[in-house]
Amino acid sequence: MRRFIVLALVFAFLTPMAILASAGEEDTAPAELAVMNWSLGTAGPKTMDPGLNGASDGGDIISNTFEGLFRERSGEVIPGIAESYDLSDDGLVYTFHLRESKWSDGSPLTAHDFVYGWKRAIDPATASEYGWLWHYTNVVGSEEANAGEADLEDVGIRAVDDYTFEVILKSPADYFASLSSFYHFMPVKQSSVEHADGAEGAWAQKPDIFVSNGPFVLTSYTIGGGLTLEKNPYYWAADEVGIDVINVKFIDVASTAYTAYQAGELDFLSDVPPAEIPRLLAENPEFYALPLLGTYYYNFNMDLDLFADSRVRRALAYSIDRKAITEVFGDGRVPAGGFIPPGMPDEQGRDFFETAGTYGISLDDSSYDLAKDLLAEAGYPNGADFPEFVLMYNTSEGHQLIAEMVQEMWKTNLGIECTLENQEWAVFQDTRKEGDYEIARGGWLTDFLDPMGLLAIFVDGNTYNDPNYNNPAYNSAMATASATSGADHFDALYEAQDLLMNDMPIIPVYHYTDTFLSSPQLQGVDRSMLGSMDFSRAYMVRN
Amino acid sequence: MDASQFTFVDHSTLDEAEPARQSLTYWQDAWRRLKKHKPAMAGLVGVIIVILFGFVAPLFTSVSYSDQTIDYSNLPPRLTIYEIADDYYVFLTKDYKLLRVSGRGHILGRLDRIEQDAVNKLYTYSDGNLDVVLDFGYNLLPGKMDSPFDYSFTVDGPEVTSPAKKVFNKTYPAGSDSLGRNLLVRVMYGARISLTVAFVASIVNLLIGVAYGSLAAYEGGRTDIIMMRIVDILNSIPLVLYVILIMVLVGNRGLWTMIIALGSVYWVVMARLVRGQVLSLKEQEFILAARALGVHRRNIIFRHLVPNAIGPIIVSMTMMIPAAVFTESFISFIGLGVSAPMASWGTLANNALTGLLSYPYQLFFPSLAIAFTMLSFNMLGDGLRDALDPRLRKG
Amino acid sequence: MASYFLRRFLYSILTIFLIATVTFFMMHSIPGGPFTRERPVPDEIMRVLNEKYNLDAPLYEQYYDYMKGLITFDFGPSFSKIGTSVNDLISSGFPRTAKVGALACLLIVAVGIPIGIISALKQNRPIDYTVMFMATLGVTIPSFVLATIIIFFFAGKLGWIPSFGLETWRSYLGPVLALSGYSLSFVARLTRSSMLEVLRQDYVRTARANGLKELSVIGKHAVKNAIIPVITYMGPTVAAIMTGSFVIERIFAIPGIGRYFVESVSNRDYTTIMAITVLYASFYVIMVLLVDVAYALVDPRIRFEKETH
Amino acid sequence: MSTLLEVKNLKTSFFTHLGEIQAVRGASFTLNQGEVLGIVGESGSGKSVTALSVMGLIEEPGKIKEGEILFEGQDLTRYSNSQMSELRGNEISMIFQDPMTSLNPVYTIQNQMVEVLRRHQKIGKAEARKRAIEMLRLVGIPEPEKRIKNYPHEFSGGMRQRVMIANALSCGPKLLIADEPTTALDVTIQAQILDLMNELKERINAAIILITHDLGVIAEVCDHIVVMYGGSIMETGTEKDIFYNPQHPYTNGLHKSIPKMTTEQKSRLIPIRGTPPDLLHPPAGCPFSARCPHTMAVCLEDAPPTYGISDTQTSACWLMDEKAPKVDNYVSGGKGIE
Amino acid sequence: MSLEAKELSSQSPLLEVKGLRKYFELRTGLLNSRKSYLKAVDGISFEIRKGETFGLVGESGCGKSTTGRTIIRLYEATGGEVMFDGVDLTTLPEKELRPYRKRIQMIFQDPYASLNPRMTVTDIIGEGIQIHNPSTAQARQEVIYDLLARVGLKREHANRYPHEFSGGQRQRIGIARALAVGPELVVCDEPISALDVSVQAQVVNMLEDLQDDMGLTYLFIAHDLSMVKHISDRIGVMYLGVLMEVCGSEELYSNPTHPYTKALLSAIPIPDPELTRKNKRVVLKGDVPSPIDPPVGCRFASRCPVATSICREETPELREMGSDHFAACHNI
Repeated sequence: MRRFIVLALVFAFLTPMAILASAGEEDTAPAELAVMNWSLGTAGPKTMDPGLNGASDGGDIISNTFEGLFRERSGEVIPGIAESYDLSDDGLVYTFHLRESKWSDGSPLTAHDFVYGWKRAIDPATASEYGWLWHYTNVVGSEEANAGEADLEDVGIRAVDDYTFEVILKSPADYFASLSSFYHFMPVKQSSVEHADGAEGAWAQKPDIFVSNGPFVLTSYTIGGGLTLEKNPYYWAADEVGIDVINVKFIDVASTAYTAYQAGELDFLSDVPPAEIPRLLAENPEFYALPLLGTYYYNFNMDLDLFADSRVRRALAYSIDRKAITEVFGDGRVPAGGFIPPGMPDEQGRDFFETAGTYGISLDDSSYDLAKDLLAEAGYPNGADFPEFVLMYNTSEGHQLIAEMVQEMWKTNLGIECTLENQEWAVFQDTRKEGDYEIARGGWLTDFLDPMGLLAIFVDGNTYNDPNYNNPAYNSAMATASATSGADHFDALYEAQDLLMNDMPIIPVYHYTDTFLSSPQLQGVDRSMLGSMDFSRAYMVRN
Repeated sequence: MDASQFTFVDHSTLDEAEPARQSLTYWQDAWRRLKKHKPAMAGLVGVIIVILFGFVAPLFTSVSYSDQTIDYSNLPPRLTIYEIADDYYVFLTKDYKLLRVSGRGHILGRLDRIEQDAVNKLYTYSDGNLDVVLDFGYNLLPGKMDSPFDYSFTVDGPEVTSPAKKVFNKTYPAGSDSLGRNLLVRVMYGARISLTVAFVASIVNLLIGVAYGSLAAYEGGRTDIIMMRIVDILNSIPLVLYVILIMVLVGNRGLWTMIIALGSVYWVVMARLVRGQVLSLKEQEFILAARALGVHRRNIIFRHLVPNAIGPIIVSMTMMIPAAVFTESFISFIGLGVSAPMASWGTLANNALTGLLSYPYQLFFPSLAIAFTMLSFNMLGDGLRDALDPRLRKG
Repeated sequence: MASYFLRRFLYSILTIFLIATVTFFMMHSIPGGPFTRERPVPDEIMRVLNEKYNLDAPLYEQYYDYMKGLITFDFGPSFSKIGTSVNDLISSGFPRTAKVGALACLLIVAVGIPIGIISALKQNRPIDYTVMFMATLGVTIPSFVLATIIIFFFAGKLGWIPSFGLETWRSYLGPVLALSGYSLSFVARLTRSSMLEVLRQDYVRTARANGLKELSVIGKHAVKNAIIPVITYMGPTVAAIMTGSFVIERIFAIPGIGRYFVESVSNRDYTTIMAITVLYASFYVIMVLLVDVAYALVDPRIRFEKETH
Repeated sequence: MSTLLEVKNLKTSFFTHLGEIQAVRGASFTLNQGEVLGIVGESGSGKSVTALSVMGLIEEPGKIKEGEILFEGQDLTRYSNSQMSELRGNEISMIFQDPMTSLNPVYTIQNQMVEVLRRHQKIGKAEARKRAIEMLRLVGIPEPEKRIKNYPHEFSGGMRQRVMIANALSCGPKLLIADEPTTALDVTIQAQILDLMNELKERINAAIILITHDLGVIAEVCDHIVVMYGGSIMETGTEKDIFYNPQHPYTNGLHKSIPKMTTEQKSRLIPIRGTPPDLLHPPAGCPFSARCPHTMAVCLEDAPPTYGISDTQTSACWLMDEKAPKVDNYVSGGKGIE
Repeated sequence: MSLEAKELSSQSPLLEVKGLRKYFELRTGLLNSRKSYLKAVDGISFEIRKGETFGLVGESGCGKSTTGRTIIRLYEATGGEVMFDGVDLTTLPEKELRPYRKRIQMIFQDPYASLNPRMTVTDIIGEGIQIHNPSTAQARQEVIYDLLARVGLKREHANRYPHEFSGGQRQRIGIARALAVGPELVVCDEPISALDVSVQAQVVNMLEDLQDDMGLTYLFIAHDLSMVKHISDRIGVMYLGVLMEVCGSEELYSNPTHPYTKALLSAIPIPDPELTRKNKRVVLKGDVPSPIDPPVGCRFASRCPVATSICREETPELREMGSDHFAACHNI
């Protein structure tokens, strides 16, 4: 029952978004320019080149400047450049029928641009950070080509004709259509990318070279300061674009940005100061909290004897009051009883999160006794003789807060002492990768709308398998999931999560949410389930 | 005038009458002069207060800096309370938790929120027997704008719309943080950490700086030039880079990392100061006298030179301690501070920044502590500068 | 004189070179690299990246290449802003930082020195106590607190200044004030004590004995001498202020090099770290040199000074 | 000759945190126009403070507690600071002991001299410069046109003292106070400066107060001499009185403790025992009582009045009192050559 | 020491300075190849006989203090020899020098700067004893009391700090410190010039008494010719790093030969107005040249009233002018 309340809460936040989205049909753009000010919440994207980008801030810009085969808005996959597509019966060959559309410089956009953009992203010479994503696309030869083991020519991507784009998979992937709406899979214009005037990737921040095919086009860029997007007149659905100019500001101090928002200097704020959220949530209709498809968790270092016993791991996992933690933030993040966040439907349309259950992990304080028993069984009654260990996280106030709570909970519930240690981000990543830790914070967001996107990281050999979890049963379940579609696929995934939660190589804490403030003047904002902001159909109303 | 007055006196008796000067050691003399310097004494008292606050006061609190009561998070030091039933006072937090408080400001418990109507801004709370309906839609919802009050509480009866009174928070005199920890206790422990870092780092700096500076100056010539060139180079490296690199290199091992980072930075300043002092002292005749007596170099440096440079060294120390507090809080501010749940003042201030608009007191108290400490040390330092100035020491 | 400054200049070059060297090796010795990612980059991609940025070469070779670039003022590509050269990064960030910094320095000198002088002249009077109390307070508030308070009140509560960026003249007020707060107070205190010291000097007594008006005694004879320690202090301070404060730039969201610097350290953006360090060191060294020139201008004794034993 | 300056019962104290330092404890003397008055005394005798009191240059925490300083009949202690500054450098000038620190190091000689001239003389820059060069020539600075553009540190100590003198005399003062003008200089340079002062004494129409601790220097230039000790005046008289007929045991002792260049045979010096008094806690009676060879009970209790010895000579010593026993062999005289 | 003993010992030099030079290097730098030198002492020779007082006079900057400090090895000599009791001190390594630190001591000029303000009188005097005559603390204390009595201070002064004493008393402490180790030669570097006139005589008398009592030999450095003449047996007159004239003190006064000595003597202000008026003074023109680039030939030539062309070309050597009377001048 409690679980239901949590879910209801999540969808309650979603409701105003839907209202906003539907409101888009009432009013048309006014005469003067509609200008919107947006704080991106970071110090500026590392790149805005779809092939190179690997971060969400860059992704936000790309989602508004480019358009892929599809566009995903609030979980709904709608046609983008692809008007329609055919899927072969074996589920392996996708044939996309592209609409006739243009680049922002007025030149025609064809299937060849998709081929170029995709192959460029695969090409190891491009050194795309998201190269590994091709592993999950199941596109023939893409993974091998990305690893430098196969030729790019042999990748199953081709332009049948100017407006027919064909992709061949080696095994079916139900999520392929939604995946292709991700910012990695955008067409890019070769002449722009390979423009003589600039280093690799430089084109994406030079307005004079920059060419895109989405609702907006880049018109100015100031390193570290901000950028300006203007409506792309050549966008195929330019009629529906309601904003003329988006001024993007790079403000990475949430409180400064919040002050600016309150002073009316901003219309949209991507980074809300956490401490203000509980109050905003109650009082301010401009505040939104939406689920983000990812999970916050702690890694056990499975190579250590200390955590070799699954009873110890489970005891630690069961003695955390996840509800208390999420309540401190009060921004709608969901206590995690599994690894898959809410919002991922299975083949029957059921929410995977819902169906999977919590595996006996209580979300509040009700499994403390169980935790104590488990610990006693493992030979540490009341935490006696349990060696002190280090809980490690990367330097951040939020991580610190959670770690402090967890530390306190273990101390009071199990009698286990641990010390906290924070490391600078770059160092922390190295530490975690090298397994030089006892318990370390982790977090993962999926990059496509399928539980695979999360569960795959715990397959043996995955570079992000930090706990060094290696259960053959889990590995084979994941292999099955990867090779199948439909019910088989999801059965395998349910099984995999069962195994994972039984072995407990990690302690799931909560599922992420995304918060933002949106001025009442700004309407029609949408967002993909993966978290990219979408202003393509937004507009300004004056009051 | 009596003629008897005009008789010679014996000088041996006169010598006795010679007014014996008060025999004061350097320190007694300095102390005497310091005592007359009012701001310095205020500074000294301030420093003592801070030290007591950080090292003694925590012994008298039953609460630990890490004790969390999440139900009581983000409580301000001053509470506006409503009397919703006879002698039943409640306090509404900014994040809409309803707490039962005593009329004098003690936190008694939290009422569960059993129903929430986000659209109409109606929340219902209950403590088991008593249900309270909170309407906070005033001045928020279109129909309730321009209302003279923001909240109304209803417990089977008339609405309570005006606060009963404002009381000081007795449970959390300086408020609580986002985990419901006692901010006063946190600031106390913060004092302990900040001061420990500052003192130890300053002492480390002192030792390195004094040894390095006095050696360079005493040796003189090429040795001095090379040693000072090294100091120049260290001085030209941005402090931030240096500290971050050291923090990263050493890894976060609690207080010590910070001490190492700070302790390896400021000695440069001290070395320069000591060098300057020793350079001017080493040509002084008492040093020549010691050399003429064949006093060993080590003794000349540590018995003659350093003690005579001690005045500026101490003054510089009193300035270095606040500087270290400053730098420590800066490093904490950029997120490289001591390990949680320990928190220095800098960490506390940094943590308070995100909630500044709603909970300014969370920034206020640690900032006040920093400013108070800095002020105290600065005033003490100024006074010491005068008290220890050898030029003023005559008579 | 000329040969002295030439020698100083050569020293400075040497100093910068040594700083660059120290920084280079320190930087490479810390864990993490520019391509450390939460989800580790595939091996092949990592290889390509390392090759692309010359990180696969032995360290001494990278060092050699780097120093070669340094001589031609080519700092190479940024690691954390793809497609941006460090030169671009600096040339976009530095002017902003420098503009705020220059205004702050101006404020420090234009306000700090006069109030220090006034305070010294009115020693132990109420105005002296007031000014010095303010100045002492000024050195006791950490810049991040000051900046936050400025934003909180002037931008948030009163709306007098914008809360971020550098778009209008108003937007300079906050950062300039926050940036200069500490040094301004310090300069006021320094000027005061230096002034008190100078007022005790024989030549001031001579000036008085010659019947000069008090204004001339103070304005002409005392101030010029009293300014010397302020110059010493201002040298490194100007260098530090002009190269930006991370805290101020971050809080006011100014895209300056102070902010790039700390970010580049966390991103292990080697080339940017190096460039900003070298810039800072050069600035520092130049300022120290300028301080010496300023000394020579203010104090003719320095011009011909010969160090004796 | 008319009286130019009359100091009456001057008391100047410094109120330090240690207590009141009674630097001058009631000094009275007069100075006639064109006369050279020597004030001789050891360090701490109050001679410099007396001079600074006349100049109105006693600064915090010092204060003139009592007494009058009549300059041409006007009481300077009642003058405001701006009135005094009109007078200083113009009517009354002063030169100081240390020529190395008494000139502002950051300005040229020209700058500093022209400034003073223009302050008091209401003349143009060029005119002032001309006058300054003349003055420099007068005090024996070679190539004054060139040297005037130099900074103080480019001059030697002796030359700097000449510049100081030129500056002090530039406005034609009626009174020049020279506070230990040669103490910081070498003997050969001191000789130059003393010669210069003797020469100027004739050429300028100014009264001079020469303050020094060196009886030799006094002997070279002065007409009248005031002997100070412990903040009080011990004895006054003409140079003949002081050198050949000293009446005060202090003056006498001073003579005997100086080696005589002329004595063929090595004779022992006769020192004054003990050390000068602490002006923070000055003795109740005569300041010299603790060191005097003829201390009487009264000396320890009351400060002696000033006894007139002759028209020109006074002595503040109880021995001059008629009730006092006569001291044999007391007046030893300072005569060097037998 | 009896008069006879003095006569006897006067024949054997305790200290022989031969061609002593001390140059200070200017502008030491890492990159600086060009160096210049301040020639503080530029080849001086004299001897001091056992039991006598040798006075060294000259104006400031003439190198007299440098000579004293170089003899006692506070400065390393640039050239020349300092033979003490037959041993050249300039080349001795620090360890072997130690016994000589006991035998040669120094009294300094500034009574304020020459005592460590952080040490008590006992510590100051005791430091040398501890190094050279280690004994128990108690024995040392007795020695210190004894020394204090010798220099006219009281027992109760032993635990005080220097700032509690007057200038004259401090100078006594400085003397006690020097005497504590039992030296044979004492270099007195302007020991009275910082003292008040009325106190100078006390110290001078004491120095004379101590010399008689303890058989000390003095090198008495001063700029005040009258005091040097009073205390010294023989006097050396220095000018710009070189000796101009060396002779007995009476002889120097009655029969000065060198023009510089004459000028120096005549420049001393005499506290006797009549005598002063009679005295025809030789006033030297100009200032002492810089020791950084001292003039060629006779150092004094630029100011000498009787200088001829040869004086500007050739450096005069010290020549014997009479019995035990040497002067360096071409024109005598």
